[in-house]
Amino acid sequence: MIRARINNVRHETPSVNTLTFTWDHAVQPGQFAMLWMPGYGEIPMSFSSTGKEKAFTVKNYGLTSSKVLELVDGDYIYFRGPYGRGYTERKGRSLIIGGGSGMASLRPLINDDSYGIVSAKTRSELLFRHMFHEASLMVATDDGSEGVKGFPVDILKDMDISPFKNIYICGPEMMIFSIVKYLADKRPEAEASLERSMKCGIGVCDSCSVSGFQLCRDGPVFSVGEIANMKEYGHEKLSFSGRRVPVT
Amino acid sequence: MIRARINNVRHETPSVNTLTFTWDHAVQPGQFAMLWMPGYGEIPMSFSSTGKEKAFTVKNYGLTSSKVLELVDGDYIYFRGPYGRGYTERKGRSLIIGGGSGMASLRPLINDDSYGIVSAKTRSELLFRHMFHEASLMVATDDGSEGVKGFPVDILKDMDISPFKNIYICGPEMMIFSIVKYLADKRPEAEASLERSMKCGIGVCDSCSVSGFQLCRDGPVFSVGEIANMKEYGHEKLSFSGRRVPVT
Amino acid sequence: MVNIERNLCGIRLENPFLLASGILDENGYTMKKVMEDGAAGVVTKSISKEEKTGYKTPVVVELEGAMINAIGLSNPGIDAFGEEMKLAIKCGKPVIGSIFGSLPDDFRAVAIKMEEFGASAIELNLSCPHVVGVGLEVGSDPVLVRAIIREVKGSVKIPVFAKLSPNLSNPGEIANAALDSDGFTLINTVRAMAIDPHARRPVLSNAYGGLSGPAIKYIGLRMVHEIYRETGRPIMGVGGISSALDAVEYMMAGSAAVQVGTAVGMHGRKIFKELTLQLTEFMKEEGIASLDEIVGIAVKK
Amino acid sequence: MVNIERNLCGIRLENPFLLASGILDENGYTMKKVMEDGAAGVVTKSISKEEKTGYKTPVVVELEGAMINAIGLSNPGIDAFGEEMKLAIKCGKPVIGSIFGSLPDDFRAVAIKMEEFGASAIELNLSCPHVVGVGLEVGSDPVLVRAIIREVKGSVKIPVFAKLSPNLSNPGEIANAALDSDGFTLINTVRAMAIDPHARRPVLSNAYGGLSGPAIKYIGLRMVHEIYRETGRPIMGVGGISSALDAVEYMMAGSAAVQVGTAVGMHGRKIFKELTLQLTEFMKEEGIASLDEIVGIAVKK
Ligand SMILES: Cc1cc2nc3c(=O)[nH]c(=O)nc-3n(C[C@H](O)[C@H](O)[C@H](O)COP(=O)(O)OP(=O)(O)OC[C@H]3O[C@@H](n4cnc5c(N)ncnc54)[C@H](O)[C@@H]3O)c2cc1C
Ligand SMILES: Cc1cc2nc3c(=O)[nH]c(=O)nc-3n(C[C@H](O)[C@H](O)[C@H](O)COP(=O)(O)OP(=O)(O)OC[C@H]3O[C@@H](n4cnc5c(N)ncnc54)[C@H](O)[C@@H]3O)c2cc1C
Ligand SMILES: Cc1cc2nc3c(=O)[nH]c(=O)nc-3n(C[C@H](O)[C@H](O)[C@H](O)COP(=O)(O)O)c2cc1C
Ligand SMILES: Cc1cc2nc3c(=O)[nH]c(=O)nc-3n(C[C@H](O)[C@H](O)[C@H](O)COP(=O)(O)O)c2cc1C
Ligand code: FES
Ligand code: FES
Repeated sequence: MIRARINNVRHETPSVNTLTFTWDHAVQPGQFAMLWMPGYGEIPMSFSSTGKEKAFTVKNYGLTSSKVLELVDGDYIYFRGPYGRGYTERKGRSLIIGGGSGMASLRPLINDDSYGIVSAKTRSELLFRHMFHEASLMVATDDGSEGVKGFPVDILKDMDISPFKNIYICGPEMMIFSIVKYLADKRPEAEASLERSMKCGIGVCDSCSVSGFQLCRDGPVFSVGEIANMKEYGHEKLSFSGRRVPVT
Repeated sequence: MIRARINNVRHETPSVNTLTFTWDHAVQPGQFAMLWMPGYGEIPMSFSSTGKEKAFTVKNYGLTSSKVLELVDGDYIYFRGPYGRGYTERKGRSLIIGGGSGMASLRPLINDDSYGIVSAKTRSELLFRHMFHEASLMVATDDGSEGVKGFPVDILKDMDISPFKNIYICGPEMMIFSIVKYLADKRPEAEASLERSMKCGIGVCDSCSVSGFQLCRDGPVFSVGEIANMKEYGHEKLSFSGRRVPVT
Repeated sequence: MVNIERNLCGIRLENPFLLASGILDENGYTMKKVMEDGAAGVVTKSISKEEKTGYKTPVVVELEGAMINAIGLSNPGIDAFGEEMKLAIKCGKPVIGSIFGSLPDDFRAVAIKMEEFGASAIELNLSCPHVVGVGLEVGSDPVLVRAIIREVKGSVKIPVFAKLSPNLSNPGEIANAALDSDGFTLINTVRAMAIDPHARRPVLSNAYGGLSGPAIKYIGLRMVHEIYRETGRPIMGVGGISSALDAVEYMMAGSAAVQVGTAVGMHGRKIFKELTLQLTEFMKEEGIASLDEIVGIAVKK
Repeated sequence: MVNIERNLCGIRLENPFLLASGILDENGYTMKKVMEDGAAGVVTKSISKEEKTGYKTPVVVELEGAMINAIGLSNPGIDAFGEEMKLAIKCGKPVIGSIFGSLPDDFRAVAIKMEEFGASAIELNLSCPHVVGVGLEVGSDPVLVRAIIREVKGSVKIPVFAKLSPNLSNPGEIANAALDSDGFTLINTVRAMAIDPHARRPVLSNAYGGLSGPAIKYIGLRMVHEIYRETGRPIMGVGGISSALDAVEYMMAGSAAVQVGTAVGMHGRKIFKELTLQLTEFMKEEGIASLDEIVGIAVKK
């Protein structure tokens, strides 16, 4: 288990903090760690910064993540990793499509030539919007409190995507699924980072598998073309005990 | 366990064979291996050649070594190693003093500028004598069948050892012991390779220890100065079961 | 040409490498994929009568050349597992159903369903080292072991393998109690734990778990050798296999076939193809035409 | 300043690191040297009433991060061992006498002599995994374990430690049978074997031996944790310790002191000085003043 001391805790939104720490290890954008809160649990967490100073950007979902949100400067964090296959980084203009905490894994990809479609339930939860030039940012919210009321795919459908050399996507399953369906024949090389419940992170427990692929090892980043061929994605997944349930 | 195929078996004396084999691994003169004869036993064996083609030179002492003597070209040998600390190689004229199969470990040190005192029970058992220029060779035999009737130390006592930059010694305990006593205050940096029964070869079983030093790890090569301080050497050793017995 | 096929109590295996229970075998799609990627067959995750949630995370500790897991036998229960079996069996290769429980009745009920679902054999998990009331606690009691095997053998036609633990004072006694089975799977994980010296506490939420991977290979070899010598029965060897040489050693100790678990995590699903290639290479070099020539050879000597 | 001294049932240790039984402790000169080189004390090779030859070579298999040994409990018998004890004790640090046998009477006779020779404590080897009729065969029988410990405790005044095996179905039961002892040593080696795939046979002349070194660390930690939780008694932890962090983990699991075996072979006698330095460093960084603060801390949590 790696231990690191938190340099800084930054409140990004009412429910999201970024913890920065120094860890001298190569990490690709899109890779993740298993973050351990001793006495609570261990959860997968993308690196939201991959320079010499690393970061996790954590949303308060439940049991373990709520404990992470209680950490302050100088506290220790425990994790193992980095795991998985990250995004393919290519030169050129990029379109970054993120929903909710999904923006965390996309953050290391944002640069001066990036356009963003950032979405969330409501305007206060829009993450990392200020990292884009104002003119390069489009926003969608579920409640319409800012930008388009609706989903990123609605914005995408109205856009000319031909200027973008790269398209990177991360967010809730149904958000990604709708975008994959739309892009499958147009931009099969676009990439999305998928999320499923993860117990081991190292390709043995099968809890993160989609159509035979282990997200923790083969992914979490896949091309849109690959995802379009995964029969289970967007339809079914296994519960914590392994029961097949529909994805909603 | 390393396995190698024997390139060539050479009969050196009526009781000694040299087995050559190709093994691409760095070995220092004086280091040894544990040679395994499946179904029989495992015995320590010096490398008698340390180039790309390696060799063991084996004397028929008993159970295991007699089986080694039955091996022919193309057979396999099994060993682990290299183990131990070898001789310090320094430029300049060297005096090489070997008794019986002790010549095996000294062989890689022999070069054009080497003088030898080679000893054995009888003339037919003199090992590697032909590797020295005739004028650089002195011989001692127990039975006087060639050279001086007596021990290497007798020859040494009559010699001017000042021209020798290096003195290397290997042979039976009492032979080395007598030389160590003679050289202790004259040439404490001279080196001898010691022999004791070895079970593990890796510094755990204590069967090869002399005055607290493990021959298999700290040795088998020690300086004469070091050996002169080993109270046990030349006096006492432990039997296979660990019983303290006198050295004869 | 060398022949790497195996016949395991009538089950044809195209190579000796099966996926071990508990690794990538909860989801039917995954099992199918592992077989497509080269495994001769799979053993399912251990399934019980009722759904079981398992332990909270952390459920694994990743170590140098080993891992410790305490998944806690989470499974959806035998009825829900039928769907996964259907998906897996589509591949056409043998799927062995691993099952667990506390009493002979539980085992029987689950075994019957597994056979209905199309399992080629049953593997009785008598050896999980870290869940109370099942696994090793069952598998170290010779009377219970005998009763479970009688009950299951009396209810299904497919072969039944008893998977035993290395955490036994007297493995021979348990093996003898299990002689009504068709063969053995050896070994399950070794009871172990990891402590984080900085956090000053056990890492696994359950504290104790099972050690697997290369660190346990020599324990598994010993147990296969011991039980093969004692019983002569067909054995699926498992524990720390990550190369064809490891598998060869397991076969020489008496394994008719082998299973691979942790190494699939360490090297990915592609390990099955690599193992098959390495094994073919080894047999050519050593002049071995069929694996029957080497199974148990280190026991006779 | 940090305090790394230990008090083990009244025996003062200048640091927590002892030499484990069977490693560099057959010859009195060697034991003395190991203590001069930094060990807080040594446990002798296991000694019996009569001389014992042990097994033919090969008696060890060297592995990646582990070894297997089957020395076969060779020893000169207790009477001849007096000379070695005399040499070792000159160092002034504690020498713990390890003894073995088949019956309570054997153990008593050897323990009395060990005390006469000046041993600071007795360690009962109830756990060697590869010699018939002694070791594990004795140490897995709770009735015999109880009788041996009663007999020895009734005959010597120095503390008595029971060294148990990890190869037990139910370690708790044996630990409870051993409660008349002053404490435990955990763990002995794990029964294992190696096969050479080219020679097609077991490597050790005895086929089976005991696995030691880093590969068994997590098995040892688990057993220390289990038995400390069950009994609260002083424990000497041993098994795969090769760094101060390993030792810290063992102490957090409940070890009052630790022993180092295989790592002395892997790193040389100098490891004792290194361990002491590393430990002092760790304690400074973590703000630990005395080791009492951490012994058993991972059990309470
Ligand atoms: C590869 C990967 C990378 C990730 N990176 C990040 C990251 O950078 N930042 C981040 O905040 N999260 C990230 N996540 C998600 C994160 O792991 C989960 O939020 C976390 O596991 C929740 O654990 P918990 O114990 O706090 O919640 P739990 O108590 O386990 O869950 C509470 C409730 O929230 C629901 N829930 C849990 N996770 C999610 C989710 N991801 N989306 C929607 N509902 C959910 C549960 O179903 C449950 O109903 C990542 C996940 C994966 C697989
Ligand atoms: C570091 C080291 C390097 C060695 N290098 C070589 C080498 O290069 N070539 C070589 O031939 N030998 C070498 N030896 C010696 C060799 O290991 C022994 O000859 C061998 O162990 C004998 O085993 P065995 O089973 O054949 O004889 P055993 O059956 O064990 O012994 C038969 C009889 O011979 C006696 N005996 C055994 N070894 C010796 C010995 N060395 N000297 C005198 N009497 C002995 C025994 O006491 C016994 O009475 C080396 C030994 C050491 C420690
Ligand atoms: C994550 C994980 C889960 C496991 N689950 C089960 C299980 O459900 N049933 C079972 O019989 N064995 C289970 N095992 C044990 C393996 O089947 C196998 O016996 C053991 O891991 C040794 O093999 P390996 O070293 O190749 O992994 C599990 C092992 C691991 C690593
Ligand atoms: C070569 C060797 C010989 C051993 N002999 C004994 C012995 O005589 N008595 C005993 O109680 N334990 C013996 N052991 C076991 C060790 O004392 C120790 O319990 C075990 O090796 C685990 O510790 P380690 O991993 O630090 O080596 C021996 C171990 C080795 C490697
Ligand atoms: S999280 Fe276990 S296989 Fe991916
Ligand atoms: S041969 Fe075992 S310590 Fe040297």
